[in-house]
Amino acid sequence: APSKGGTLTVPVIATAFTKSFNPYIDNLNVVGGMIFETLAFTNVMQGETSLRLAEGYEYAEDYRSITYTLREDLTWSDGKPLTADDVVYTFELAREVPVYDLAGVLASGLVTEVTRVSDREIRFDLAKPDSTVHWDLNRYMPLPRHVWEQASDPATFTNPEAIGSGPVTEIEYVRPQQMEICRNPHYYQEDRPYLNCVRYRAFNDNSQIQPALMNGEIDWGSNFIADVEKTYVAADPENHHYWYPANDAIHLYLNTRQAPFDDLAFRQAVSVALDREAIVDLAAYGYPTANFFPGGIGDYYADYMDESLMEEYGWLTQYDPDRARQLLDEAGYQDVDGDGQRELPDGSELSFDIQVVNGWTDWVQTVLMITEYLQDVGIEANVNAVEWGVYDQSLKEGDYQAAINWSLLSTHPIQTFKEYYHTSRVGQTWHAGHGVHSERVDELIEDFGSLTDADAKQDTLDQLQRFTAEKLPFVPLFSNATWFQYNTSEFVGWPNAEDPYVHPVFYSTGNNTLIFNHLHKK
Amino acid sequence: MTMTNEANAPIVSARDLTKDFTLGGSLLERTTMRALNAVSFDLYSGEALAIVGESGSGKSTSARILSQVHEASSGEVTYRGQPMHELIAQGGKRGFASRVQMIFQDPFGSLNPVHRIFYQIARPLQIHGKVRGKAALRARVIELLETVGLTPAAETADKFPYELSGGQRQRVAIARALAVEPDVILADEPISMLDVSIRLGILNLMMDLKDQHDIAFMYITHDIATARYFAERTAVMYVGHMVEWGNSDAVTQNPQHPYTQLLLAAVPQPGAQKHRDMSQYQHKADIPMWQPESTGCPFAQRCPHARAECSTRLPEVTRIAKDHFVRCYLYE
Amino acid sequence: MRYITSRFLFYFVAFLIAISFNFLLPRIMPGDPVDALFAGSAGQLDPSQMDAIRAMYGFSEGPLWSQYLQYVKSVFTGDLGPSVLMYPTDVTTVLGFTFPWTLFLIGLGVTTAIILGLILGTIAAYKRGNWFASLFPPMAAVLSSMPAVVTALLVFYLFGLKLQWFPMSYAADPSLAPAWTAEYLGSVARHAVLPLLVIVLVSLAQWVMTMRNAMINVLGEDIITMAEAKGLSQSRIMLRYASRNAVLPVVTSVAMGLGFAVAGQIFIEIVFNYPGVGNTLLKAINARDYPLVQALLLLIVAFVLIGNFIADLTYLWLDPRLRK
Amino acid sequence: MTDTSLPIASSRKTPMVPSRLRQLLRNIAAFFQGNMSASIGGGVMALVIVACLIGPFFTAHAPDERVARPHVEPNAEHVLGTTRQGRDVFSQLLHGGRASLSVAFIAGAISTVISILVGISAGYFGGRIDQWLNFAMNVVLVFPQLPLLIVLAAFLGQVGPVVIALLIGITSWPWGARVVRSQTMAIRQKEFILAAECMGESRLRIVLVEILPNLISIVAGSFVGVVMYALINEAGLEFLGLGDPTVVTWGTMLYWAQSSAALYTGGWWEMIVPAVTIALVGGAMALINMSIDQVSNPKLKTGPHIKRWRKLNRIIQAKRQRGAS
Amino acid sequence: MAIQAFQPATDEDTGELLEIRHLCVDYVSPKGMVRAVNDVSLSIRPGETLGLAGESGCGKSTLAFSIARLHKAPALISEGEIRYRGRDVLSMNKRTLRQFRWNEVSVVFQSAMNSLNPVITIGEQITDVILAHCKVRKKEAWRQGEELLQTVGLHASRMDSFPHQLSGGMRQRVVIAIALALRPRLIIMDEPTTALDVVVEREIMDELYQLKDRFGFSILFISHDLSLMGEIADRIGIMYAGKLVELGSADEVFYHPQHPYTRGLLNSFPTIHGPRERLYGIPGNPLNLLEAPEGCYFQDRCERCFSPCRTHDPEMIPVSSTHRAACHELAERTAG
Ligand SMILES: Nc1ncnc2c1ncn2[C@@H]1O[C@H](COP(=O)(O)OP(=O)(O)OP(=O)(O)O)[C@@H](O)[C@H]1O
Ligand SMILES: Nc1ncnc2c1ncn2[C@@H]1O[C@H](COP(=O)(O)OP(=O)(O)OP(=O)(O)O)[C@@H](O)[C@H]1O
Ligand SMILES: [Mg+2]
Ligand SMILES: [Mg+2]
Repeated sequence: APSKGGTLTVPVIATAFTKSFNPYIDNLNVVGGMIFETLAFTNVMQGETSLRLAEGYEYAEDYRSITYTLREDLTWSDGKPLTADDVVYTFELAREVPVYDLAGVLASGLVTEVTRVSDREIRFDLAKPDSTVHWDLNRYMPLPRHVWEQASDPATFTNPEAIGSGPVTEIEYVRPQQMEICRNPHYYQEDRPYLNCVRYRAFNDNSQIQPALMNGEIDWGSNFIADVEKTYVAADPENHHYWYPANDAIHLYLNTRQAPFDDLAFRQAVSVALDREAIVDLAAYGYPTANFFPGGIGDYYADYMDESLMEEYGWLTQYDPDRARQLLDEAGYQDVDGDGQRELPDGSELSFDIQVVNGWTDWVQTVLMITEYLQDVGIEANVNAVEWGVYDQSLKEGDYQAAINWSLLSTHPIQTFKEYYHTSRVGQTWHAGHGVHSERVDELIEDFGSLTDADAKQDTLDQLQRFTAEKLPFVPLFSNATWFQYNTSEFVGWPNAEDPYVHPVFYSTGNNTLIFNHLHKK
Repeated sequence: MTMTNEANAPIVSARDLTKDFTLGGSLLERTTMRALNAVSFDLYSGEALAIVGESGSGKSTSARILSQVHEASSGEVTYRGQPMHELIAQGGKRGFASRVQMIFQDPFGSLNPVHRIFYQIARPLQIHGKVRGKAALRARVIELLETVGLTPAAETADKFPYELSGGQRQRVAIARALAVEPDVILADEPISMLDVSIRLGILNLMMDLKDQHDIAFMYITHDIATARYFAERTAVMYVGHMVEWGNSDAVTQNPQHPYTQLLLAAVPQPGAQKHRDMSQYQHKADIPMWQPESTGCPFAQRCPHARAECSTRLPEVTRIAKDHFVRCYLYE
Repeated sequence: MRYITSRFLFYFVAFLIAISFNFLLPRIMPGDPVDALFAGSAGQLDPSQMDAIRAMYGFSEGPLWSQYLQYVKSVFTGDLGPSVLMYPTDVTTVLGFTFPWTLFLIGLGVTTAIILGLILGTIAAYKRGNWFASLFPPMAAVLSSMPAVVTALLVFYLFGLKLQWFPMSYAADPSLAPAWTAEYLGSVARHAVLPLLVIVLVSLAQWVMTMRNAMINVLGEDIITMAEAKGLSQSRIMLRYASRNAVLPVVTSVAMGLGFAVAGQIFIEIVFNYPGVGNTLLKAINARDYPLVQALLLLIVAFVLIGNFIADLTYLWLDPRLRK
Repeated sequence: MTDTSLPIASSRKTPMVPSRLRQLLRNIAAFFQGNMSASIGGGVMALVIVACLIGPFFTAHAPDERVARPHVEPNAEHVLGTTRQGRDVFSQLLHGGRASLSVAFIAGAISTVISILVGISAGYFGGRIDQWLNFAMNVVLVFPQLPLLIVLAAFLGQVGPVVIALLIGITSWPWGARVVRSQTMAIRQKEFILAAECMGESRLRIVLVEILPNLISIVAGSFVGVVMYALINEAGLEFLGLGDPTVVTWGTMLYWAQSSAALYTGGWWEMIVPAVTIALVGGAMALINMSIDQVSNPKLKTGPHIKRWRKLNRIIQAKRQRGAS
Repeated sequence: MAIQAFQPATDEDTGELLEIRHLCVDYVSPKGMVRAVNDVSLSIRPGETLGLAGESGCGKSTLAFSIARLHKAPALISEGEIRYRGRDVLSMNKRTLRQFRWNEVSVVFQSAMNSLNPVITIGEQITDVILAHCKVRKKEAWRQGEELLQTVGLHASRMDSFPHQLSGGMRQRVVIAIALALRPRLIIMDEPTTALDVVVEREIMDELYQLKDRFGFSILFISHDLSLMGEIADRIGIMYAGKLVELGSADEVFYHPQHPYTRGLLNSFPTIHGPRERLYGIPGNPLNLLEAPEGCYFQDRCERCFSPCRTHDPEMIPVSSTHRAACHELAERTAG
C-alpha cells in the first residue's frame, strides 16, 4: 500500500484566506471537492462516471425522474450521519437561495420536486423527460443540515468549522497568507486520503507563482507560467513536470449581422488567413493546441468530433493566405484606392475592431497576431482591448464586430452547442451574439435530453458540427491548455499523458478530489 | 489745523487721514490696528515735506494712501482742491498716476530684474501716452536717463538692472517717476538702502529736480538730518500720529514735542559727550500698538512730562510759531 | 492651539471631501462588481448564478442623499459591509489584517529614509565641494527618479530570485504562526529587508535633497556663524543649531513625501506580494470590489492626513514661532 | 531734440530684437556652462528626445510587428534583442519613447498651466480668492495621488496615453501651484510691482509682464518635476495593466516584459531596456531639476571655485601649521 | 567664573591686545579671486574702541570675521598675521581656537534677528556658551544667564522667551548679553545697531558704554555711520575697497581728514545742528573689486587724482604718531 502522510502545497490566487468553508460561496475554489463532495462526478477524460457520495443513480423508465442512492454509513466530518435528509435539505436551500442553485436545475424548473425515498434514497422529479439531468445534479454538494440550520442567513454562512464530507476537513490554521486543512477522520473511503493535509498558499498572480514553483515550494500548480520547460522543468528536471491537456476551445467570434461578416466568403477568408500554429507558438507560448476542427469543438471533446467533416471543410483551418486573397478578390473585396487595404465591394472603407479583455495578455497577443495576418491579406483590423465590463456587455448583446472568446466546457458538447446557438441563450451568454440561429438547430438542442440512444445523440452532435462548419459564425483558433505543473519530489500519483485518469484541473470540483485521493508519498 | 504757506495753495492736501488694518488671517481672532490716526498735511509745488519717525510709525502708509496703493479708512485727500475720488472718477487711476508718482526705498527691489532699463522707463511713457513713435520714445528715455545723470545714457538703456550699482538703480527709479511728468513725487526712504557715499548724490539730484521742475516732494526718512537737509518742512510721526511739524529748521533746532526732543537727542553727533542722560526715557514702556479704541496721546507712557489727561484724550494741534505745529498738552 | 485647531479642521474637511469622492466613485464609474467577479473566475460561473450574487450584494436603494448619509454613517461607525472579493468577509476585517503590515513597512521605510536622508543630506551640505557631497546628491536623485516598480523588480530579481539572499514574497514565512517569538520576528525582519530597501532607494533622494538644501541655507545664516563664534563644539552646532532649523522645511515636505511613499508602497507590495493595503487595493480594483476599494482609498487618505497632522504637530514642537 | 537722437535710436533699434534672442541663448548657455549635472542631464535628455523624434524614421523594423523569433538575444540585426512576441526591442524603444515622452510633456504642460493660473491668481489677488484656492491646493496636495490615479484609470477602463497624460496633468498641479503662489506672494511684495501699480499698469499686464517672467525658473522647475513624475507614473500605471497594452510605450514594454516573465525566461533585455531607459531619462530630469533649483537659489550651487578654495585653504593651513610648530 | 585662562605668549607681547599685520583676505569666486581685505595692518589696545568705517562691500565684515577666524568658504586668509596678545591666531589648532573664541573675543553681529536662533530659548542660547567653556552646572549657568540679562536691562524671566517674543532692541541686548557672558577682552561689533531706530540705538549704545566702563573690554566697532563712530570711537579706521586708507584718533580723522575718501565721506553726512548748506559727497560709484585698477583704488572718484595715482599703490604715510593715511597727495605734501 502506498505510504501515508505529507502535506501538499497548492497555490491559490487570493488576497487572503478567511475561515470561510461554504462550498457555494467559494471564490477561491478551495472548498468544493476538498471539503465537500458531490453525489457523483462525470469524468469527461475517461468518459465515465465516478460515484462519490452516491452508490449509484437510476433514471425512471420514462426519464421523468431520477433516484440517487447514498453509500452506506456515510458520516459528516463531525461524526453525525449523512442521510437523504441532508440532500433534500440542500436542494430546498437551493430553491430558496439562488447561489446554492449551482446548475440552475431548480430555477429553470427542470427539477420539480426532491423527495426523500428512504434514509439513503432521494428522488428528483423532472418536468419533462430528460436523460442528461445527472450532469447537472452531479454538481451539487450535499450540506450538513444540522450545521446549516444554525446559520442565521445561509447566503452568507461561512461554515467556520469546515464540517463537510470531503477528504480534508480538519482546520490546522487559517492565516491570511496560508491555511492548512487536514484529513477527515470520518472520510467514507478507506485509507484515503493518503496525504495528511493540504496547504493553500495565497499569491497575487501567476508571475509570483512562477518563482515559487521554480523554487520547489509548490507541489501542484494550475497556473500559466511562461516557458515552462526553460524555467520550471529546467530548475529540477527530475521532479518538475507538467502536463497540458486540451481545455476549452477558443474562437474568433464574428458578428454575422454586420458587413463584412454577413458574407460567408469573408468569414472563410479570415479563417484561412490565420496561421494557427504560429499563433499558438508565439502568442500563446506554444502550450495550447491549434484547433483545426471547424465543427465548433476542440480536442477536449475529441471523442465526439465528426471526422468526416474534415474532408469537406478541413481547408477552412489550413493557413493559406493566397486562398484568402483569392476568396476576397472573388467576393469583391478589392483594394480600389491603392492604399494597400481592401475595401468593401461597394467601395466603402473596410476596417473592424477585435475586442479582447484588457489584461488577458495571451489573448491580447493572439489578437495582435490575428491583425497582422489579416493585414497580410489586405484587411485592416484593430485590437480593441477593453475592460471586462465593456467586453461582457458587448459580447452578450452581440454589440461587437469581432471578438475573441472561449466556448463552454462542461460535461457534454451539447451544452457547448446550446450556448452557441439556442435562441434562449441570445443576450444571456457571450457565445450566442454572432447572430447565426435557426429553428431547426433550436429543436435539435431541445430534443437532445429526451434522446436515450447513443447513436441518436451522436447524430445530433454531427448535425450541429456540420452546421457550424457551414456557417462559420466563429473561427476556431486553438484549444486552451490545462495548466498543470506537478512536483514529484515528495508525492507521486499525478495524472499525466501516460496515465490520464482525470482532467487535471485543480479548481474543478471532482477532478481535484480524484487527484488528491490518488496522491501519496514517494 | 493746517500747515499754511500763505504764498500759494497746496497741491495735495490730506485731511484727517485714518487707516485701519485688520491683523490675523483667522476668522476667530481679528484685531484692528490703526496705522494712521487723524493725520493732516499739505504738499506744495517746488517744496519738500519730510516725514520722520521710527519704524512702523505710519510714514509709508501715508504715502501709500496718497499714491492710491491703500485706500484711507477715513479722511480726505484733495489734489489742487479737488477730492481724490472725484479725480479718479474722471481720469481713472491712470490719470491720477500721471500726477502723483512714487520712489521706493529699495533700488534692488523696485526695478523688475527681467526688464531692461529702457523698458522700465519706456513703460510709463507708453502708459501715459507721453510720446508717439518708437524713435521719440527712445529719445525721451535717453533724455530722462541723462537728466538723472546716467551717462552714457544709450548704453545704460540697454542694460539689465543687475548690471547697475545701487545708486544707478535708484536714479533709474527716479527717472521712471519723472517720465510721467508728475506734479508730486512721494519718495519713501529713497536713500536708506544706498551706500553712504552715494546717498548725497541722490539727495542732491532730487533737490535739483524739485527746484527745476517745481515738483512737490514728500520725503520719508528716519534720518532727521537728511530731512532737514532736503526738505523745507518736516513732520514727525509717532505711532500713526503726526506729533510735530513745521519748518524744518524750527522742528530740528527748536523741538517742542517730547518725542521730537527724544528723537533729536538720540541722533549721534561726533564729538558729543559719550553719555547723554537718556534715562528719563528708558524702560518706561514699549511702543504701543494703536487701535481704533485707544485713547490719549500715543507717547503718554514714555513721556517724562505725562499728565493724567495725556492718556484720556488726544491733544489738539497747537500752533507755536508761524510755521510750527505740535500736538501736545504742554502747549495747549 | 489655534494653529492645531485650524490644521485639524482642515484635515477633517479634507477627509470629508475624500469621503464624498469615495461615495461618488462607484456611482459614476462604469462596471459592476459581479461582472468583474465573473471575469476573475474566467468562465467558471454560470450567468444565472451571477444574477443571484448580484441580488445578494444589493446596492442600497433610495435617493442619493440618503445613500450618502448612510455611507457617511457607515464610515464613521466602521461598518463597511462585506467585501465582494473576499465575500463574505467584512471589509473592516480585511483592513484589519492588511493595514498593520502596510503601516509597519511604510512606517519603518519612511522613518529609515528620512533619518538616512537627514544624515546624508547634512553631510552633503557640510562637506560641500568634496567628492561625496558633489557626487552623492545627483546619484541619489537619479536613483530616486527610477520608477518604484522598476527598482522593485530589479531588487526582486537580483536579491530575491538570483542571489536568493532574502525571501521574495510575503511579510513572513506563511508556515509560521504569528507570535512574539524570535523565529517569527526574525522571519518578519528578513521578509521586510527587500521591500524596505526599495522604499529607501526610492524616497531617499527627496529627503537628502530637501535636507541638503535646507542645511545649506541654514549654514549660510548668521545663527551658525554666531554659534561657531561662541566656540560651541561642532556636534552641538550641528545638532542643536543647524539640524534643528534645517529640519523644518523637511517636515513641511512630508505631504509630498508621504504621497510618494504611498505610491511606491503600492508597487513594492505588489512586486513582493506583501499582504498590505496597496496589494489588496489593486486586487480590489480589478475585482471592482467597490466596498473594499472605497475603504482602502479612505484608509490611505486617512493615513496620509494623519501623517500630515503629525508632521504639523512636529513642526509646532520644533518651531516655537507658531505656538501662540 | 528729436532730430539729434533719431540716428542713435535707429542705429540701436536693429540689434534690439535679435539681442533679446541672443540674451536668451546666452542665459541657456550660462545655465549649462560649468554645471556638470545640468550638462549631463541636458545631454541625455537631448539625446533621448532627438533619438525618439527622428529615430523611428530609420529603424529597420516596425515596433508592433513580429520580425523574428521570440527573445532573440541582442545582435547586429536586433541591437537590443526581441521581445517574447518577436518584436524588435530597439524600435519599440524609439517608438515607445515618442508616446511616453509625449505623455510626460503633455502632462507637464497641463499641470504647469493650471499651477500657473491657480498659483498666480492666489498669490496676486490674495484675500478670499487666495483662501479658497489655497484650500483647494492643500486638499489636492495631501491626497495621495497614485492610488487615486490607479482607481481612476481602472474605472475609466483601458486608458490610452492621452488619457493618462490628462489624468496626471490634472492631478499633479498643486505642488507647482503652491510654489508659484508663495513666489508670487513674495514678488507681489516687491516694490517693482507696487511701482507698476502706481504707474497705472493694468493688472493683466502686471501679472503677465511683470510677475510671470520672474517665475520662469520656478515654473521650469515644476514643469520638469511633473514631466518626471508623469513619466514614472505612466510607466507605473501601464505596468499594472491599467493602460492600453496595444500602444507601444515604455510602460507597456515593461508590462509585456513582466507578463511574459522575461526575467525568468532569460529574456532580461526585454525588461531591462525600458527599465533602464526610464531610469535614465528620469535621472536626467532629476539632474536638470537640481540645476534649476540652483538657479532659483544660487546658494545651492557648488562651483569649481569651491574646489579651488579647498585646495588653496589646505595649502595655506599647512603652511601656517608648519610655521607655528 | 571658572574660565580656563588663555595663556598669552610671553615672548612677543607688545602690549597691544590685538595686532593685525598685512592681512589679506581673498574670496575665491567663479569669476576669479576677489581681494576683499587688502594688506591691512592695525592694532587694538586694551580697553579702547577702534571704529572701522567704510561703505558697503569695502571688507569691514570680512576683516572682522577673519579676526575670530570665522571666515568660511570661499573666503581665504591668504597673507598676513593676526596676533592676539602675542599669539598667532591663524595657526591655532581647533581646540585652542574654540577656547579663544568668546573667552577672549566675542562677536555681535549686524542684526540680532539673524544671529539668534529662532527655535531655541534665549536662556539656552546664553547658557550654552557658558556651559561650553566653563565647568559649571546647568543651574549655575542659568543663574549666570539671568544675571547677564539683568546687566543689559532685561528681566530675568526673559530667559524662557523665544527670540520672536522680543522686540528688535531687546534682541540686540540679548546678543550683547551673550557677548559679555565670558567677560572677553575684545568684542567685535559688526554694525550692531544699523537695523534699529535711532532712539533704540541710542539706548543700546549708552548701555554698552556703561558696561564697557564696568568690564573694561576693547571694542572693534564696525559701522558706516560716521556720526555714530565719531561719537563713540577712540580711534577710527577708514576702509575703501579692501584697503585701510586712513587710521587715526577720532578727532584727527574727523577734524583733519587726510584721505580724499575720508573727506568725501564726512561731507556725505548732513548734520542736524550745523549750517544748512549744499554738501557734495563723493561722485562716482564704489569700486568693483573684480576690476581693480592699477594704482590707487580711489583714483576714479578722486577729484585730485594725478599721475602717480594711476600707477602706484599709495602706502600708509604717518601724519602724526597716531594718524596715518594712504594718499599720494599726502606723500607729496610731506615730502615737499
Ligand atoms: N498691508 C498692511 N497690513 C497690515 N498692517 C500694515 C500693512 N501695512 C502697514 N501695516 C502696519 O502699519 C504700521 C505702519 O506701517 P508703515 O509701513 O506705514 O510704517 P513706516 O513708518 O513706513 O515704517 P518703516 O520705517 O519701517 O518703513 C506698521 O505697524 C505696519 O505693521
Ligand atoms: N561669499 C562671497 N563670495 C565672493 N565675494 C564675497 C563673498 N562675501 C563677500 N564678498 C565680497 O567681499 C567684499 C567685502 O565684503 P564684506 O561683507 O566684508 O563688506 P562690508 O564692508 O562688511 O559690507 P557691509 O557694510 O555691506 O556689511 C565685497 O565686495 C563682497 O562683494
Ligand atoms: Mg516705510
Ligand atoms: Mg558687513
